[in-house]
Amino acid sequence: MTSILPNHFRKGDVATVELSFSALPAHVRTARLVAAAVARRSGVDEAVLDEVRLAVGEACSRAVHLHRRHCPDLPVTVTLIDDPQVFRVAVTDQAPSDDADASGLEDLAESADLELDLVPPGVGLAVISGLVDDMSVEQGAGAGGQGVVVRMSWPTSA
Amino acid sequence: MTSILPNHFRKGDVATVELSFSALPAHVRTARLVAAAVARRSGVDEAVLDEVRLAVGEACSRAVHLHRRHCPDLPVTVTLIDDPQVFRVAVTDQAPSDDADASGLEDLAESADLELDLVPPGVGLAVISGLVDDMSVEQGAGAGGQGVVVRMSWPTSA
Amino acid sequence: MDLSLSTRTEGDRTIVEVGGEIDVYTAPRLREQLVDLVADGKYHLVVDMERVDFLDSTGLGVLVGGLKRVRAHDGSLRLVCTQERILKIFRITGLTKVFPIHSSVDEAVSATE
Amino acid sequence: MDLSLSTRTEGDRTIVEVGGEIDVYTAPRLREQLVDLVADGKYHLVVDMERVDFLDSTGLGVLVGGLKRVRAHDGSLRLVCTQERILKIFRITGLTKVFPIHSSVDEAVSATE
Ligand SMILES: Nc1ncnc2c1ncn2[C@@H]1O[C@H](COP(=O)(O)OP(=O)(O)O)[C@@H](O)[C@H]1O
Ligand SMILES: Nc1ncnc2c1ncn2[C@@H]1O[C@H](COP(=O)(O)OP(=O)(O)O)[C@@H](O)[C@H]1O
Repeated sequence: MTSILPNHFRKGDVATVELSFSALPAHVRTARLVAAAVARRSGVDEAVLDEVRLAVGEACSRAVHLHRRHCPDLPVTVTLIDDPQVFRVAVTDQAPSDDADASGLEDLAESADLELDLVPPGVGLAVISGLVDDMSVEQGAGAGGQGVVVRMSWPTSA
Repeated sequence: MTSILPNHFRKGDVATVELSFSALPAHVRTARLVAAAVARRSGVDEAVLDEVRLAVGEACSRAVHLHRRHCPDLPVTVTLIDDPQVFRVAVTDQAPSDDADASGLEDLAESADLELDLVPPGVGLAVISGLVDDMSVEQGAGAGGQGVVVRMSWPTSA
Repeated sequence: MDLSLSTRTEGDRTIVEVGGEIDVYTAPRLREQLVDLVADGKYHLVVDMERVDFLDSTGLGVLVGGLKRVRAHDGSLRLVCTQERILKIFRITGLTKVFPIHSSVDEAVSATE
Repeated sequence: MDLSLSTRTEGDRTIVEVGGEIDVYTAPRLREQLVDLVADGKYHLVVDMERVDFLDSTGLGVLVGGLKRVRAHDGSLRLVCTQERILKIFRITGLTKVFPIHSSVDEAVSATE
């Protein structure tokens, strides 16, 4: 078996959980559940857990949408790291990023796809950046430079 | 990034979730939570969910104990597969198996380690085989032929 | 928690009461409900979100889609929501400018363009 | 759910009421409780498991450890449990032959060797 630890699973991290799942909407709920449970145990403030749930859900929904369109057989990966003072999440997809990621919010009502009522994936990212103080989006995390890593973190009291 | 899918993640499986975690007791709870959530969505009977929770917990507790003793830096992996008619779980460790795995139950009261009140890892396996009709233990799943895969399955109505 | 949906009419308004989680998993059911109502000639909708526990951007997409559909028939889609954490999502995404948001079903039902 | 523990005495018996989940994560706290009681000279323990929602083999290990400790002082450890799913674990592991299991605290307190 090859190593199951991607690069962002850094050595020395104390408590780390990684979830990978096929690109199905139902699994986004599992990801939210796991993220909230691990965040709670890591000492993230109770009042912020809903925010963790929502932000992780947005990142995973975006990844699942893109995978279903471009690479339905590849898994989406969520890494949860309980560092001292901070709880870190990375959501990694392996799909080519849509131009839609860059689309603004102003015209959401215009841009929503009436066929499927899909909002552009950029809206999910915008929700995350509106909710989470510390977040970043890196390109090229997947094989062949495809995909994106959405990183988020929250302070912990533990 | 190398593939994060171990062998038992077979191609063509419809809905698959994989969880890997560092060898900490708290993560066993996360594994139970995820297994029960995915089992419920896969159509495992409500009355059997407690059994799934317990069996997956036993397999993970056993793996965490062995990893802490032999290879605390390696992750434990739980794979959940929603096949047609059947929900499958595989818990994979990478530790050398203890002889204790083979120990019988009759002498549990004698064999429990008074220092830590640890029951031999074999007791966890015995609990699983007492609970789960379809279960198997395979040797040599880890790198270099180390470790064990505990496989369990339950019928689904979906 | 799962999605719950119930509808009733008051005059020419149709009230859709939504409960539980509107997310990538359940949003298709809300979408279906809104599409059915419009197909049924109901063009003035009030979506009561007071019992919604969770809303993500997939849910927003369905609401925006519903708004477009009723507008195509000169209709309206009003929201009822006083929950701060849900309102926050509408604010972040600028949708407070797109949806009329009311603090009670009565207020929404009696509102005129 | 987490572990809850409370103790009280009746005559020479000490009743430990356990609630929630006894698993690999919480078992160390139950262990500590039993060790403290024995260190404190309490050798006749009744562990009330009626409010236990979950028990795994780690929890069994702690109970077996407690039994060994009180026996070293000619004491006793009795369990109170009527929940079928918990009893099943004791049966599977053969521990019904090791622990006296009672259907009420009263019954356990009044039992003699
Ligand atoms: N759509 C949503 N669903 C659930 N929680 C959300 C949603 N949007 C935001 N939240 C977050 O939930 C958290 C709790 O919201 P709030 O009602 O203000 O908290 P509380 O009621 O716990 O004081 C906030 O951090 C908010 O950002
Ligand atoms: N230690 C345990 N904790 C939780 N559930 C358990 C435990 N041991 C067994 N179970 C399982 O929980 C399931 C439900 O148990 P039971 O009380 O008989 O069911 P119900 O109350 O749902 O009819 C059974 O399949 C049983 O095997």
